Amino acid sequence: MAREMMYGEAIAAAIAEEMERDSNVVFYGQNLAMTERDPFLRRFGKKRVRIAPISETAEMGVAVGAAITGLRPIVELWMSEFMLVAFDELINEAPRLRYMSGGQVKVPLVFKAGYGFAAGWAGQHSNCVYHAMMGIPGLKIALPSTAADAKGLMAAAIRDDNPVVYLHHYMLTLDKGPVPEGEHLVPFGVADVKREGSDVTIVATGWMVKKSLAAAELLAKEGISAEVVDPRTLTPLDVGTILKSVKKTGRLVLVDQGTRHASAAAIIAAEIAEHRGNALKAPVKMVTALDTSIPFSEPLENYVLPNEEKIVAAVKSVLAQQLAAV
Amino acid sequence: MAREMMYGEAIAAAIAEEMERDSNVVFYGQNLAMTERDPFLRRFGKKRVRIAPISETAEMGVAVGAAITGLRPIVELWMSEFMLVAFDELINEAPRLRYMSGGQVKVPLVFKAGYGFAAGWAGQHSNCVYHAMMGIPGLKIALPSTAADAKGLMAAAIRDDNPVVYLHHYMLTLDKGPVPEGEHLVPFGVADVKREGSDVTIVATGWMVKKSLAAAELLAKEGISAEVVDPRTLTPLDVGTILKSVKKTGRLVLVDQGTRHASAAAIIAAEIAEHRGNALKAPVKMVTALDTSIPFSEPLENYVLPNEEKIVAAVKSVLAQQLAAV
Amino acid sequence: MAKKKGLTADRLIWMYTQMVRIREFESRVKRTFVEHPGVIRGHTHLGDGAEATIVGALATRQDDDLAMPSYRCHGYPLVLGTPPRKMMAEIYGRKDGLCGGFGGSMHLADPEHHFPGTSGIIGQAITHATGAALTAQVKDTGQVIYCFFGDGATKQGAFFESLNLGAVWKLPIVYILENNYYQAYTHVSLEDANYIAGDPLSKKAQAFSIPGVTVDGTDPLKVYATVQKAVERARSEKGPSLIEAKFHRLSAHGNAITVPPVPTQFPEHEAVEVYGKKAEFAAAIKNDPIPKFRASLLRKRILTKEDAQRIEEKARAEMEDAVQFALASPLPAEAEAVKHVYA
Amino acid sequence: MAKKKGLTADRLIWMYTQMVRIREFESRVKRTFVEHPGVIRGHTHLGDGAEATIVGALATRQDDDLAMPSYRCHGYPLVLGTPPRKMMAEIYGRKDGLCGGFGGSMHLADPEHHFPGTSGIIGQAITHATGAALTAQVKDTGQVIYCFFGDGATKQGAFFESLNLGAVWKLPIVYILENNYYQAYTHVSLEDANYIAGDPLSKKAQAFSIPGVTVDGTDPLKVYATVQKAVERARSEKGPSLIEAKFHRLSAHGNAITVPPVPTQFPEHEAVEVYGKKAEFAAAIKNDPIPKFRASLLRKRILTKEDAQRIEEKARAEMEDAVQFALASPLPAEAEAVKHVYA
Ligand SMILES: Cc1ncc(C[n+]2csc(CCOP(=O)(O)OP(=O)(O)O)c2C)c(N)n1
Ligand SMILES: Cc1ncc(C[n+]2csc(CCOP(=O)(O)OP(=O)(O)O)c2C)c(N)n1
Ligand SMILES: [Mg+2]
Ligand SMILES: [Mg+2]
Repeated sequence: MAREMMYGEAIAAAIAEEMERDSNVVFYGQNLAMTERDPFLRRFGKKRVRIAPISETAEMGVAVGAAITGLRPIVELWMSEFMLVAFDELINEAPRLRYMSGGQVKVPLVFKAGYGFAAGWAGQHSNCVYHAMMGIPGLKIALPSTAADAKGLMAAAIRDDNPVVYLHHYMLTLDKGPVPEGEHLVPFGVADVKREGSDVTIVATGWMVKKSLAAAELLAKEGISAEVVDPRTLTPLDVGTILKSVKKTGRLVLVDQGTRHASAAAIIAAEIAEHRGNALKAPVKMVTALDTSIPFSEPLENYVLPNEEKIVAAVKSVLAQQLAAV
Repeated sequence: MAREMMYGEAIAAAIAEEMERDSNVVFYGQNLAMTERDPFLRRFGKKRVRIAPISETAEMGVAVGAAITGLRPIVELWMSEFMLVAFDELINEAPRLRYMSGGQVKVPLVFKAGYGFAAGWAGQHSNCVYHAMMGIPGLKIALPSTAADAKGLMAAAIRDDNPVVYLHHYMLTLDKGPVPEGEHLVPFGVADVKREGSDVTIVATGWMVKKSLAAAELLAKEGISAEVVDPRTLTPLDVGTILKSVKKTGRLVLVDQGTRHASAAAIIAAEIAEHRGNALKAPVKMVTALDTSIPFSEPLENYVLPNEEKIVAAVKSVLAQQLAAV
Repeated sequence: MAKKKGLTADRLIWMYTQMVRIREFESRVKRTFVEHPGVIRGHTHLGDGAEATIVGALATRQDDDLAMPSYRCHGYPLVLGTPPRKMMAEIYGRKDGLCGGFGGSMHLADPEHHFPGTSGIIGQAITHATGAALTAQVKDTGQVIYCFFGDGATKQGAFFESLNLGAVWKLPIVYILENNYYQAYTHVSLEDANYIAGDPLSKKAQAFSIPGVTVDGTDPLKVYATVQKAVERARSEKGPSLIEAKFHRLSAHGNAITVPPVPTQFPEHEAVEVYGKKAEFAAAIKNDPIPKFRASLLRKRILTKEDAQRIEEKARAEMEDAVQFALASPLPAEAEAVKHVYA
Repeated sequence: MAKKKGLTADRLIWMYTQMVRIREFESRVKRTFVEHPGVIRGHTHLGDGAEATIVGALATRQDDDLAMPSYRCHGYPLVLGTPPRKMMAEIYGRKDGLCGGFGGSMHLADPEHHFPGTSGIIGQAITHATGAALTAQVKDTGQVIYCFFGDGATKQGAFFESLNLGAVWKLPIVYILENNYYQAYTHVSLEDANYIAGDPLSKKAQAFSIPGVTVDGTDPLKVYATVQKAVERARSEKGPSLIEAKFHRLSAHGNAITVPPVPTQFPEHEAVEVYGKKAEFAAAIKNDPIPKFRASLLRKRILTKEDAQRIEEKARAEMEDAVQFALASPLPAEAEAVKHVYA
């Protein structure tokens, strides 16, 4: 049974359901559960649902300490960039404690944050920082692009025995989609083909999936069949599904809201280069943000971010290329 | 005129020479200039050379504030991972303030830190974090691999009007090499071909350059001619020089002390994939650390890190491959 | 409210004028959300209610002293001499904006007018201000840095690290904690251990053995006198002080956070909107620093009613002009976006 | 030095025994650098000098209470019951080490013995301990967390953020600041604003309106009494306290940092090596907590000379066994390295 739900609602639903299921799950963060009217507070009580001071280092570190001693904390961090003031906890504590202890402890926690708020939030509130979390052994990263994935990845994140960074895209908050009721788990490390196609593979995450699907629509009108693959988790990364698609289409366009060198796109491009690089019909093409911080003013912001037109142009350019002469 | 110098000495020499040249350069950090006997303190006085409390957020943030108001701070941060507790300053302050001000301020500073100390420092002190700094518009990253580059890149970093992360490799500290006396600047964004060759291109930075050169020696004995390219700065990245080499050799092995998805190797692989992907004679090959934190015990540590043998094996594997059938 | 030493009638009138200008500017920013919906994007934070603290503090400035606040940054540059036209144009994202449309409301910067820039990440601007004080000390410029931040920011490690470093290095800086009782939607009683214990937030100064004083932030003369002492201390190389100025902001934290195309707008103040405490907010309105200061100046015959009216009208005209200028200014050309990345 | 309520003669002897065991363990670690050069890699930090603080504090523990210190972590698990064999094997990087050779000296972990693990990044372990206290509170276990950290760590934002959060949430934790006057090579007078002003570091507690007490960290009974009060407060849901225990460490910060193949070794204590203050270090040696406690127990006839000798010999034998065990333990098989990344 599925129900139409907003992406944002779907996340809350998953948290509520998991808190219902497992009393070890606690939920805290800044500016939440301020009053007794808060629905989470009413339902789960003030031990398990808490407002935290603006202290990301303590908030995230407390989660690590709580996790190794038996809780399963979810920390609401709001904007993913706020984690940078406490990045050590994300990169050098949560994912390493288990390994350094020789497997004696586990660190089940979720750092939840929004990202990519491309609506005039300017240079410090709308960049993408997930690239910096990739390749950190011990850490997992989820980036849902639909309401259903939002729910299923959050539930899976909470049940995971490892630290998970759960990054939801602000621009998708109000987007509706069918969401399975009750238990719905999206396994980590399983990419989803959001649209099938045969001429070119487009890989994208988060808001860029929406843009890529829109681009695929436009391309379809011109008779170009694009397959859109959403990895859904960046760690673990389902290279297999992408490879399978690329074997079929022979062409790959990677779309990423981050800048070129701070993108998941580049990491995925590298994987494909190593696994199949010289067997492609055309070199891969990355559609990323331009190499700037995010500017405040709307035309500037639009200019630097990837969009449907840029994706369409990239697809056409890889289709135009023949296998280059060696 | 060049003089034999240790890599570590060469860095100190550059700092001293630049402090002599420009009275706006200040130098501070933890555990330095503790007593009046400190040579920097004696030479430049206690206004310009300071000991700082263990407060990376303040240390790095103070540098940003000092830079926008007219100083050129060099902050000694010791181990690059210590910057993670203050990563916001590196990612979201120093490189963004100029852009957000519409070009009104500049942020000339150097965050100096060592990295990659593969000598039993275990899970939190020997990982590589430069990947997280790549693709941050406004920031520059230097990773010297020789004593001469160590001096020239530090001098260039201090003179640069932008924030620079200067990462020296701990394992190279005592390595000697000829270093030009007096003014010696290594321009940013200019890769250096450390060894010429024709069969395969190896790209590496820092300690991995040394390992790659050693591997190239071994390969030469077997009649394989490897070219070793050191980008020297990751931002700006000299894709041109790497491309030129790859056009010549047709094969690319990327060596990186970081893990696969947290490496400069992957970013460079992506660039090559986009610029020349399907024209290679074999897919690129990455030689990186295994996907673990750095373990303490010596055999474990050795096992996860790249070394000469792994590089040799990778080169042979790309040489063995023929152009894959499409 | 005695006339403070060193404050001439002219200076008091100047202070009143600045307070009125800030209020008028902020009210025009706020009205923009209604009068010109969609013109202001992102997140915008207003300084109404803070006027007495801003002006009382900055009235102690000497020529080259710098002001370095947080993202709630509109009030200060108005006092420092930044043209409101450029500020409004920046907040509207226009080409003629102070930062060419690159920064917006949270990131005003005007180094020419002693306003080097701001950060939107809580607490980090405190480190930057401390760094500016290092420059002043190293270059021996005699400057003092005025570092403003909120009650919420005192929960960030950056705050503590900065104050310790500032104290150890005896930097010429005054730390001004604007305790407006809220960090975004959270009342200070929910996150500050000092407050919960019934202690002033200025007690945090004890952690650094520096002076910590709490002052009524709705009274510009009390703020002036308190900051003055701290500035003297800073300028005479004795190091920083922490001043807690208490006041209510009079608008909500910022415009409501929404996803386009849902239009942004200003909700009611959190005291009412979140906590349902109408009486608290009514008391804050009653304690509005501007009518209070006006009444006192009138009472002391420093200001006549006509003067006051003229000042207010002038401010209205000035800010109307700023709005019109900003509306008329074109949006920046999109390809400009790749500029200013590197120096 | 009065006999404290609740401390039986047996318990006092137990305390002395633990202090001696720690000292003997650390001296064997240190001797390894000379006796078996190359066996210990990386950076190793010793707790000699801290014994009275460690044991005095942990003597107040109830069964399930946790100890969570920094990277200077050898002393605590010895008191909690961790076998020294496994600890030494870990420090030597062996297969039979406490963490299978994955962690080393800085990252001992023994959750089974109430020692959940440590962090080598200054200040972060304070946040982790605070999180463990959250677990205790949420699960209502009645546990108290003993959080140990250095004077240097109190300069990290993590320290301040944790204490505020701990105070606001009234967490069952005791923050024990080991002021050994040095952070690595830097004397506290060069980096701490309280110290420079002549104030105790426990004054930092004022920033959170929690009790802040300074105690002689070379006297286990004074430490015991002080920590006891704080533990009672924590256990009765009144929240955290900050206790500053003052003592000198008796070895250098850690082994000298060198690049292989240059062998690692222990330099002299910084007081001498860096600052040339021989008298300071001589005084520290004179104030060594172990002979002091021994003399007092002998004086009070709680301990006989023979008891004392037996305790010391037993500790020597125990740690000799640990060294031999560790030396005999094989290195881990290299391919093990890919284990334990994910649960
Ligand atoms: C590190 C970080 N965490 C969270 C936020 C989100 N945030 C923006 S403003 C704000 C409240 C700040 O309150 P306060 O310091 O009291 O200043 P005020 O807004 O009251 O002037 C918060 C939490 C942020 N910008 N940075
Ligand atoms: C964030 C961070 N900065 C710097 C270091 C390097 N470091 C390791 S130990 C140490 C000194 C700590 O001193 P203190 O807290 O007093 O503890 P003690 O060693 O005296 O027990 C420093 C600076 C680190 N590990 N982490
Ligand atoms: Mg506030
Ligand atoms: Mg210490």
